[in-house]
Amino acid sequence: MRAVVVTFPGSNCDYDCLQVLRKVMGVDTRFIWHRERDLGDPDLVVLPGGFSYGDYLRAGAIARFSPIVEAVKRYAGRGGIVLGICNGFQILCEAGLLPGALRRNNSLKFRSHDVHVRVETKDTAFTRAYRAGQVLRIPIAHAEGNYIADPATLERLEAEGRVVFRYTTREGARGEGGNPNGSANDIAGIVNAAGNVLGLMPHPERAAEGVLGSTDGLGMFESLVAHCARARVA
Amino acid sequence: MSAYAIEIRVTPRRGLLDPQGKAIQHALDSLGFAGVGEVRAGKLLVIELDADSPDEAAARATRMCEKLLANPVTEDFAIEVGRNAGQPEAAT
Amino acid sequence: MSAYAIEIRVTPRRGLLDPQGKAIQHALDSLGFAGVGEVRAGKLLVIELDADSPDEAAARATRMCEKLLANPVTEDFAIEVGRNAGQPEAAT
Amino acid sequence: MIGAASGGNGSGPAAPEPRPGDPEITPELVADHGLTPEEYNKIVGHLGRTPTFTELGVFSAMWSEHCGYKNSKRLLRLLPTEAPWVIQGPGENAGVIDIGDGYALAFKIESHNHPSAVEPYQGAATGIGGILRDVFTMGARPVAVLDSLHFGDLDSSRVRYLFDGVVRGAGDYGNCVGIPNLGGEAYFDRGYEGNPIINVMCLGIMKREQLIRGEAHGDGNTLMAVGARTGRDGIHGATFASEELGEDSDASRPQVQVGDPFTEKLLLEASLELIRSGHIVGIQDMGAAGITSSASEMAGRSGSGVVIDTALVPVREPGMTPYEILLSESQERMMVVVHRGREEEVRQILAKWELEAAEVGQVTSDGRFRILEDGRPVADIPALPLTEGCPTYEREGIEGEEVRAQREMDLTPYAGGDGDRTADFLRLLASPNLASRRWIHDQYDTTVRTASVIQPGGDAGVLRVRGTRRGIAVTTDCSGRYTYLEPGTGARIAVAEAARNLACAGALPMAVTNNLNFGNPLKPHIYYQLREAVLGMVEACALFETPVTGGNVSLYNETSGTPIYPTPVIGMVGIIEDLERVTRHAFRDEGDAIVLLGRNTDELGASEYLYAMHDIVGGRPPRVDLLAERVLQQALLAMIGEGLLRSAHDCSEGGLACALAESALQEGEDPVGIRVRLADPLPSTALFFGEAQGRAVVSCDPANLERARRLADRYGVPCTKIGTVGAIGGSFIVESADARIEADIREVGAVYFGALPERMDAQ
Ligand SMILES: Nc1ncnc2c1ncn2[C@@H]1O[C@H](COP(=O)(O)OP(=O)(O)O)[C@@H](O)[C@H]1O
Ligand SMILES: [Mg+2]
Repeated sequence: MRAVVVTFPGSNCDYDCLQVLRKVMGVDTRFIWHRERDLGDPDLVVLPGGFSYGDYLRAGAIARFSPIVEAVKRYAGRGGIVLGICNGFQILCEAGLLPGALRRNNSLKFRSHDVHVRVETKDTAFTRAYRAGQVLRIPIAHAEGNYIADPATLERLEAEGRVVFRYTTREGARGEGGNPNGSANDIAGIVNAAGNVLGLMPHPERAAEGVLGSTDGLGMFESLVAHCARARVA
Repeated sequence: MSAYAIEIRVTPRRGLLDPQGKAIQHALDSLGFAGVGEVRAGKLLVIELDADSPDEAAARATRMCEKLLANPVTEDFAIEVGRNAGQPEAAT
Repeated sequence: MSAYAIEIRVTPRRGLLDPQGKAIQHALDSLGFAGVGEVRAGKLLVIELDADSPDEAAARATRMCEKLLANPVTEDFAIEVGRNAGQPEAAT
Repeated sequence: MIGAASGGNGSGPAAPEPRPGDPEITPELVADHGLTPEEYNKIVGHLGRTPTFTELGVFSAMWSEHCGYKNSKRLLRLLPTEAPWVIQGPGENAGVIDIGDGYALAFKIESHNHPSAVEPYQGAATGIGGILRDVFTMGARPVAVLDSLHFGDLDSSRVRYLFDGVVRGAGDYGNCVGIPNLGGEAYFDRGYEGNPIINVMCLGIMKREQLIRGEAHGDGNTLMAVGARTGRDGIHGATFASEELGEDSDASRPQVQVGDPFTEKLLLEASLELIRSGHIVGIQDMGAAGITSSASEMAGRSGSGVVIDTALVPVREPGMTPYEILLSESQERMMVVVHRGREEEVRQILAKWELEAAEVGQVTSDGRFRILEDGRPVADIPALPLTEGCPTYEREGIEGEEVRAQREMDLTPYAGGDGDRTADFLRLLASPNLASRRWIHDQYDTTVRTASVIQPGGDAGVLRVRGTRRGIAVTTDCSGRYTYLEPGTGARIAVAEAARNLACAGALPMAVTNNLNFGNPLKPHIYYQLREAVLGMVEACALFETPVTGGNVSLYNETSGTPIYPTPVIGMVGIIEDLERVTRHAFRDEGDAIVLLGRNTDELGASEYLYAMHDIVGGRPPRVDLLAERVLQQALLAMIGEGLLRSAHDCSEGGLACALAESALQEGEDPVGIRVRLADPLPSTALFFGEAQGRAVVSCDPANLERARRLADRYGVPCTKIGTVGAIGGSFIVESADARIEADIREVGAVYFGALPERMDAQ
């Protein structure tokens, strides 16, 4: 399996993603600079977190015009697996690869702490290693994670089972106390209609080693590795 | 060719929650300012632009908004050409 | 007593670095928009305010800016009373 | 006109002539530049003629307190600075120690007090920016920041505004660059009204061989200005006020520096790439006094000279004079010394990161700091006197009368009382000085870089060192109330507490960086504070074998003549040999034994109890026995090393009751009840809330209690089982012979975690 992690000017979780893929998962992983036009032929493309272009104007607004994003669009169009974490999620929305947008947290503050998210859809390339309904404990660290989309889009996301992660309490309940940023329908992560592009605000790469306190994010990388192995054989 | 000062106002879509506007309204209230109704908080961009005519300047600014400056999912925009908006005089 | 729509434009002080404006200018450049000069990024606040006269509304808005809405050290502000600025029509 | 003695022909090329438009050098102008007549005469002596306006500005910046350490240097020389593990001591952008396995740790603390008082958001933001640059210009990748904050009383809306702005500014900047916050401190006391203390510390890790110093050697090598353009920001940051500068309006000479963390991130990556590339000789941040200090210090350190043409420096605004360009404190800029002939390679690396680089001058062998404006000389100064020749002073130091009275006040009226202390306890825990700091660090990214083993909220922050079993522990400490009432004791406590914090996490304390925040040293009672604090630090750092590898001095912290509490902030780093053994402050399992290491004493002086309950800053700060502290820490490390402890927590402000609460609260999730009984025959106020030093609250499996006790005995450390960990959600009970605290632990948690948000968010 081969993975690439895209580095935009201002990305700051690129190294973290690379480390987890390489060191924890043993995946052949390299960085790709945003000015490149060719992704090569990876099994997985990660758009990492950070502050591409300082998040000036809007998070992800400027980065989506980077040359590499055109290549990511083509790759996704062919069914390639794309994972956008935090700023990566914001870029995917701005680039139109995922619907909706991420606005400022309703607290108007940067929020950095562990949250609980429930796995809503087990049946994706990103989540098969989890149990349906499993509650994960994963850190967030963002100022603009308040997911919003028009009612029709939200309805479609729900109907099609494309809300993959939802903020909940530790017990897995919705409502008071779970949602850290005001996201519509407590949405923490969504997938595109074809099921190959996923964006989420929490950072699974920060919860993939015991020494850091939680390994709940590991399942996502395990799911991806298993998926890519199957895809290679097929 | 002349230089125009383009003022672009980007505001949260009507009907969308505006937490920042709400927070400001609340803060004004608690500072004792009476009679404050709704507050909306948006962005103001002031762009110097060389163009052949005000119309051309406006057309280009519109394209900028559509492409980059406003997010169609969450924001509306309005463009004004030519006011010397670059130097708002500080009220004193 | 009538309701006024107050528009407040808050912009970074001249001479101060405006990283956001700079980044936007850079982005517009690299998107191929020609003739773009300086870009300044500020805030736009639209406030509904009950007051007895436009002058009173402006005076109160000025105090709001001084107290809360603008940072006296880094920002300038300008106030406009009464334009129906609350509903910028989206250009299409 | 003064100093007309010589029309000037210094050594070397044509002496600089005054520029058209330069003000005349008058005694007033000299005074405005913060220089005394004697200092001015020294300058004339070094030059052999009257300085030009530009030269006066350059000297004034380099001979300011900030760069020249006029009033502190003689004291700072007393600090222990050496140990086998110290690779770089004071004198560079940051100190560096060896942390094993071929790695080195760079770290440094810096103040941004004044800028933050004027504009809290930008002040704190640019403070973070500056300290990051100090660390990455050593070749190290920044891996953590900490922030030590001291504000006035939180009841003031101005203070809340400052606090909120500082936290947002520090957060936004560090978050954007992607450096986790690992800790700090936040105090609120009227002693800082109007003059907040904002100190920020940064740590960076590198391979030993990647160390690079801020040196400019190699005759003919090229000086390049890299990063942001130079604007008129903070030009008088070093010395004097804007009004004296001339007609220009306020707006054209902004004092506020605006941070651009995005550019900083690019600069960080580009600098590390440059350093690894081998194309450069030296690199330094253009921090305080901008081009002047970076270029002259680099020349000074390597005994070379530099020549710079200001017309080549990329500027943000037209019409800037050499004076302005040399003294601008615009952020996110670097001075880089490039091997001659490699300029293009350097430019390419910078272009990749979308940064500008301009050749602005050269290294010379003439030992002079020479400035041209479009080829015309405007300054020509011998470099060594400029960087090293600043006169230093020893001042008179006498303790203030008022402080002595406060220290010696009779505390008996406040010490008495028995019975139900629950209300006192809950009120104390809601004090902004004791309540959870989560409101702060929830605004800081604490997990980026995936190395944070212990995040803020415990005793020390802990980071893993990738590729090794080791961890780095780090903390900042200083209780200004102690240092106010007795500066020497306060400084010793600050060092001891820092070391204790590290030991609780299982780390061996290694080295110190410090920030001396004081009032005006020309006042005898302030110089007394400065001297006593430094002497206390000298003693404690020597005893703990934690040499001082650098720091910063911030004097004149006063508003309308009222000085801040003397605040010598200690930043300390330690090493955890094996992260398997890292220890946290939270109790773990029901039935575990709660054990006190150290001894309870009858001391209530200088306590938060007196401040929060009686609005009193008074009494003697707790006694500190440095030797006892040292053995306590050794005992802790031995117990942790043998795997005997489930938790360890330093006992400090708020006393034993608050330390127990923090351990029981478990960072909020699943708080546990406890039952503790204290046998000491002491007044319950001192017993519960007194701040006796040399104590730690630990817990262990009852099966290990005997071994722990024997170990403590071997070190001669008092070790007492005082209670038992209860069930999740149980009762928090602490009792003595005649008094008792009893509360539902969830209620305790609501108070502890709710206090700051209630004060900050409910406006
Ligand atoms: N309180 C202190 N104790 C020891 N060394 C200090 C102290 N303050 C400053 N130094 C050292 O003096 C040197 C010069 O400091 P400074 O001019 O503040 O550097 P910078 O340019 O980073 O501000 C630095 O190496 C610093 O570590
Ligand atoms: Mg300094």
